[in-house]
Amino acid sequence: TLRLAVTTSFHNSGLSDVLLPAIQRDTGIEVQLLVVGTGQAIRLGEAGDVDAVLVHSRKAEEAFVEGGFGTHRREIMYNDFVFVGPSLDPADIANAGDAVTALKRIAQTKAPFVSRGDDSGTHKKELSLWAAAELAPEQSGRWYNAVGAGMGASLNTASGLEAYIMADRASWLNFGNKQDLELLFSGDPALFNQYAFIPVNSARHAHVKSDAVMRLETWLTSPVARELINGYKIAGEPLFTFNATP
Amino acid sequence: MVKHPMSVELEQAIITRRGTQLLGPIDLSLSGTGFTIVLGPNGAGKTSLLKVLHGVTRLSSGRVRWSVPDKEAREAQAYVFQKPIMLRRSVRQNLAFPLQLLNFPKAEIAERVTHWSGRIGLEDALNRPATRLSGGEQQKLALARALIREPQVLFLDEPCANLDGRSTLEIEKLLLAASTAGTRIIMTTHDLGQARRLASDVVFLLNGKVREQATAQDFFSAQQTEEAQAFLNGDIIE
Amino acid sequence: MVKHPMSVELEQAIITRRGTQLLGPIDLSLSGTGFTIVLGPNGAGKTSLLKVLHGVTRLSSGRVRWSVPDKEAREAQAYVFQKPIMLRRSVRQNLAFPLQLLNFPKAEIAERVTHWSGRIGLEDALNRPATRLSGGEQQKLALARALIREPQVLFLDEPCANLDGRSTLEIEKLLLAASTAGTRIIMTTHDLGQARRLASDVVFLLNGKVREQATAQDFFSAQQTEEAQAFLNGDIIE
Amino acid sequence: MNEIWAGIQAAFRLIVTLDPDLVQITLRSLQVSLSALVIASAIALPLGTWLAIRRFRFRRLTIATLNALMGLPPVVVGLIVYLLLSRSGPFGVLGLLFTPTAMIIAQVIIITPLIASITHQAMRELWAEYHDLLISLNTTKRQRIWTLIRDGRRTLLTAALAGFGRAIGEVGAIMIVGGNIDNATRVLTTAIALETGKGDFTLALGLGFVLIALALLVNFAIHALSRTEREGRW
Amino acid sequence: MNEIWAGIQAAFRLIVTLDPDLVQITLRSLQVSLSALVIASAIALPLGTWLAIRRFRFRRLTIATLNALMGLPPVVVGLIVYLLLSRSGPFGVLGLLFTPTAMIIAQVIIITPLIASITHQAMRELWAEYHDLLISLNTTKRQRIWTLIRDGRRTLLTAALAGFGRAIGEVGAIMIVGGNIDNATRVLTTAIALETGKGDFTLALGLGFVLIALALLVNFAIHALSRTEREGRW
Ligand SMILES: Nc1ncnc2c1ncn2[C@@H]1O[C@H](COP(=O)(O)OP(=O)(O)OP(=O)(O)O)[C@@H](O)[C@H]1O
Ligand SMILES: Nc1ncnc2c1ncn2[C@@H]1O[C@H](COP(=O)(O)OP(=O)(O)OP(=O)(O)O)[C@@H](O)[C@H]1O
Ligand SMILES: [Mg+2]
Ligand SMILES: [Mg+2]
Repeated sequence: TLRLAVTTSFHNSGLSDVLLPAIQRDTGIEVQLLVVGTGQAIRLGEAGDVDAVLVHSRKAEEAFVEGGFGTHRREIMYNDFVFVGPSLDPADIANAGDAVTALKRIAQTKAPFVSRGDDSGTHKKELSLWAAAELAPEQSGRWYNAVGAGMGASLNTASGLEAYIMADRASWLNFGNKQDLELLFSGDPALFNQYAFIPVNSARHAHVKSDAVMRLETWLTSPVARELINGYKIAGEPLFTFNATP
Repeated sequence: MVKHPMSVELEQAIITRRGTQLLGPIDLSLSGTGFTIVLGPNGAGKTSLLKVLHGVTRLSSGRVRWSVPDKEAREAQAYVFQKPIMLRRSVRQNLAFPLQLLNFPKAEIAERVTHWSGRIGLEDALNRPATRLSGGEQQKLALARALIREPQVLFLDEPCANLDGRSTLEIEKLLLAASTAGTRIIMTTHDLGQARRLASDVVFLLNGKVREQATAQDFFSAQQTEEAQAFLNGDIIE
Repeated sequence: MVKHPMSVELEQAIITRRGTQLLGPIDLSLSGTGFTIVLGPNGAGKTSLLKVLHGVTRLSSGRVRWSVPDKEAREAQAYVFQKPIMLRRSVRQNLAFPLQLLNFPKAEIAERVTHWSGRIGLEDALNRPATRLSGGEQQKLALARALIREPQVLFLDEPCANLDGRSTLEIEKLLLAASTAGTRIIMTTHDLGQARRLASDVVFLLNGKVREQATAQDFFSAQQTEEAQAFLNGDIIE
Repeated sequence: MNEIWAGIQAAFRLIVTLDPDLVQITLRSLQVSLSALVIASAIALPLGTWLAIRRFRFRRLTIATLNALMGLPPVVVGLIVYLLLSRSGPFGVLGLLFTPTAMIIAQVIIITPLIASITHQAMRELWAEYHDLLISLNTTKRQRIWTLIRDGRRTLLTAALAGFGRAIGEVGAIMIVGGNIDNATRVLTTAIALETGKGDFTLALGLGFVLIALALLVNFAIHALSRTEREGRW
Repeated sequence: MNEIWAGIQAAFRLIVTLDPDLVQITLRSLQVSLSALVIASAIALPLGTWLAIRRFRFRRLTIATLNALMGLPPVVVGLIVYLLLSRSGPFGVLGLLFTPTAMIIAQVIIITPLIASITHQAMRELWAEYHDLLISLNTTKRQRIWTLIRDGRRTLLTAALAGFGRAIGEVGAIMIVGGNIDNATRVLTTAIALETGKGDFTLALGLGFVLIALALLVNFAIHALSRTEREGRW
C-alpha cells in the first residue's frame, strides 16, 4: 500500500474512483488517498507521512522539491478553473472577455464574492488573478468573503450567500448543492490548473516505498492513464487533460 | 386556625413491593379528633401506614379517603419523617421554606422563624447549615418546620428518638397543647412511657396488619390480643 | 480474639468549625476495659467525641493517643453511626462487606452472615436492598455489620434509638455479653434506663466539654456537678 | 515535538502582542459559546430536573433518547441548521445564515442534550433525598424543579461546564452555518481548522493553546465565583 | 426541508439495502468509539472517583483544570497526536498514523476529561454518604474507589454515555490522525464531512441519520442491559 496526499479538488472530481481500481489492477499497488488542503498535503510530505503528493500549486511544489523533501516534480494533467455565480449574474461576468475583466466587474458591482481564503492552490490562483486586475479586495469591504475552507465548504457558503466564487471545474460539476448558482465564465487560458506528482524523498525518509512510488509514477504517465484521464467525463464534459511527457 | 375536624378512612389498603406484601390489607378509620399513637415492633409497617395516610406513598390497591377534598386535606397536613430530611440550606431557610411555598409575607415569615427557632432552642444556630446539626437538633428542626405551618393534621414518625430527656418532655408538652387546641396528631413511638403519656387512642400493628385499635385506656389496661400483650411485655421480636 | 486491652487518651482535644469551637478542650483517658456511656443533652458533642476517638473526624488541635500503634488500633475498632449508613446493596452484601475487605474466605463469610442475620431477625431479608429497610431494621443491620468483624473496641452512637422494646433488650444482652468477653464499648444513649443497665462508667458532656467522668455507681448515686444532677432530672435543655 | 514547542511560543506571542485579529476572534468565540451556554442551560436545567422528578410511561425511553442525542454529530446539526436557515429554507427570510446567531443556534442544539443528561443524573440523587419532604409539603411541579435546581446548583456546575467545553471546542457545525468568514463569523476553532488546512501547524497550535488558555480561564473564574458564594458543603 | 426528508429516505435506503460500504464504515465507527470509550473509562472512572475522595492541596485547581480540559478543541488534539505519531515525530517508528489506533488515541484524549469530570461530580455525593463508613472500616484508597464505582455504577452510566456520544459524533481529530482513507480509516463522521464537502447533502444527511440511529441503538441497548441487571433503586 501507498499513501498519496491529494487536494480536495482532485478528489471531489471523482477521477480517483476511476484511477485507483485501475492502478490496483495493473500494478498491484493499493493507493490510500489522504484528501487534505494543499498546504497540509505538502506538510504531510515533508514529515514523511505519505509516499507521494499530487497537488496543484506550482510555487509550493517547487519549494518542496528544492527543500529536498521531494525527488522531482512530474506534471500529469491539468484541468481549469471556472467562475460560478448567481444565475441573474448581476456583474455580468458571463460576457467578460477574460478572467481579469470578470473579476473587475465583480469588484465594481460589489456583488458578494466568496474566496477560499485558505492558501490552497485554488486560492493562490485567485489571488494572482486579483493581482493581475490590480485590485486588493481583502481591504475593500463586506462583499468579499474569505471563508477559509475547502472547495466544497466554500461552494456551500457561496450558494448560501448567492455569491460569486472561483472553483475548479471538477469540483463544480460534482457539487450537489448548486441551488441558484451557475457556471458563468470559463475558458481563459489563465485559468488552467496544472496537477503534478511529487515522490517523497526516500533519502530523507527511509520508510518511503520508492519502488512502488516509481511504478505508480510510470503508470500515471502511461498511455493507459492517458486513456482513463482524458476519457473521464461528467455530464458529457471532459474534466482533465492528460499532459505528462512520457 | 382549625376549621372542622378531618377524619380519614383506609379501605382494603395494600402495599406490595417486588411481589411481597408489606402492608395490609388494612381497613382503618381515624375519627376527627385526638392523639393516635401507632405502636408495633420494628418492621411492622408503622412508617408505611403513616406515609400512606399522608399520601407520600401510593397504595398498590385499596383507597385512602379523607373527609375533605384531597387538595384541602393535603394542605392541612404536615409530616415529620423518621429520618429527618434536611434541605441543604441554613436552619433559617429550612424553617422559612414551608411558608415561602405558601407565599407568606416576609415579615410574617421572619416572625414565625424567630418564634419557632426559640422553642426548639436553635436560635443561635439560624445561620448554620442544617445538614451539619447533631442528630437531635435535626429532629427538633424537622418538628418545628412541620409545626410552623400550623397544620390541622400532624404525622410524627418517632419524633423523639434522638432527643434527650428534657427535649422530649418539652416536645411532648408542645404536642399535647396542639392536640388540645384541635390538631389531629398521628404518631409512632417505641417509647411506651411516652405512648401512655400522650395517647388518646392506639393502633397496634403487626406484620403489616392492624391487630388492635382501641382507646388508650382500654389498650394499656386490657389488651384484647395476645400479641399486644406480648408486645407491651417486650416479648415480641417479629 | 482479644489480645490485650486497648486504652485511649485525649490531650487538649479541640474541634473548630467556621470559627466556633464545637468540642473541647477535652482531656480524657479511657482505660482498658469496661462499658463507657457518654451522656449529655442534644448538641453536647457526644457524636463528635466518639468520632474523634475513632478517627473519622480529625481534631483541629490536640491529640488522640491509643495504647497500640495507630494502624492496629484502627483495625480493632468498629463504629455504629447515629444515622445508619447503608451501602446501596442487599442486606447480605452489607453484612459481608467488612469481611470481604479483610479477605475472609467465602465459606467463613457465608457462615458469619447467616449467624448475624439470624441474631438481628433479618434472615428473611437477606436479599432485599438495605436502603429499603425500616428505620429500626437499618439500625440493627448496622450493629450486626459492626459486630461481624468481632472488634475489640466498639463505638455505638445511640444504637437503640429506633428499636422496639424487645429488640432493645436483645441488643443490650448482646452488648453486655460482648463487654464481659472483653470488648471495650463506648456508647451514647438518651435512654437513662439503658445507661443505668449497661454502664460501668459514665462520661457526662455539656457544651462540648467533659463535665463529669465517674464510675456508673458514683454517677447515678452522687453526681458531683449541678449540671449532671439537672440533666438526670430532665431539667437541662442546653 | 518542536512544532508543539513552537506552537506554545506562537501562543505566547499572539497573547503578548494582543494581536487585534486574535482578540476579535477570541471575543467572538466567547460570545458565541457563552450565549449558547446560557440559552442551552435555560432549557436543559429545568428539562433535566423535570425528567428526574417525573414518572411517566416512556420515561426510560425518553432518557435513553436524550442520552443518545449527546452523540448528535455536529456536522449533521450544522447541515440541518444550514438547510433551515438557507435562503431556500423555511427560515431563509430571516437572513440568519452565516451570522453568529446561526452559530449560536447550532451550538444550542448540540449542547442542550449534554447538559440535560448530566443534570438529570445529578438531580436524581437529590430528588431521592428530597422526595418525601417536597411531596409532603404539597409543592407544585414548578416549585419542586426550582428547589432542586437551587439546592443542587453546585453539582449542576459540571453540567454547565461540560456544555461550555463542548461549545468552545466545537468546529464542525459552526463551520457550516457560520462559514468561517473573516471578520464576521471566524472563531478560534474555525481559524484553527483553517490554519491546519494550510499546513501552518505552528499557528494552528498557537491558536489552539490560546483556546485552551481561554477555557482554563473561564473555568477558574467560575470555580472562584462558586467558591466565594459560600464555603463548605451543604 | 425537502433535503431533510430526502436525507431520511436516503438513510432508509442505505440501511435496508445493507450497503456494504456503509456496513464497513459503521462497524469501524463503532469499533473506534467503543474502544476509545473502554480505554477512557478505565482511566477516567478511577481518576474522577479518586478526585472525589482525596483532599489535597491543589484539589480545586486540579478539578477546574479537568473541567477546562472538557473544552479541548478536537482539532488541536488531532494536531498534537498527529505530530507525535508522524514519521518525524517521537513515535513515528510505530507507524500508527492514519490507522484506527491513532483515531482511538485521539478520542481517548478528548473524552477522558469529560468522563472524569462527570464521574467526579457524581461520586462526590456518594462519597459524602459513604465517607464515615468507609473511613471507619479502615479501607485502603483502592477499596474506597472500587466501592464507590461499584455502588455508583448507575450514575456513572451517564458519564460513559456522554463520552460515547462525544466520541461517535467527533470528526475534527480523527480526520487529521485517521486521514479519512477509504477502506482503511473512514468512519461515519468523516464520510459525512466528505459528502458535505461535495455538496451531496442528501447522502450526508442519510449517513447522519444512520449515525444517530446507531447512537440511539447503543443507548437503548445499554439502558436495557443496565435495567435487567437489577430492578429498582438501591
Ligand atoms: N420500598 C420498600 N421495598 C421493600 N420493602 C420495604 C420498602 N419499604 C419498607 N419495606 C419493608 O416493609 C416493612 C415495614 O416497613 P416500615 O418502615 O413501615 O416499618 P416500621 O414499622 O416503621 O419499622 P421501624 O419501627 O423499624 O421504623 C419492613 O420490613 C421494611 O423492610
Ligand atoms: N461539621 C460541623 N459544622 C458545624 N457545626 C457542627 C458540625 N458538626 C457538629 N456541629 C455542631 O456541634 C455540636 C455537637 O454536635 P454532636 O453531633 O457532637 O452532638 P451530639 O451530642 O451528638 O447531639 P445529639 O444528641 O443531638 O446527637 C452541635 O451543636 C452541632 O450542631
Ligand atoms: Mg418506621
Ligand atoms: Mg449525636
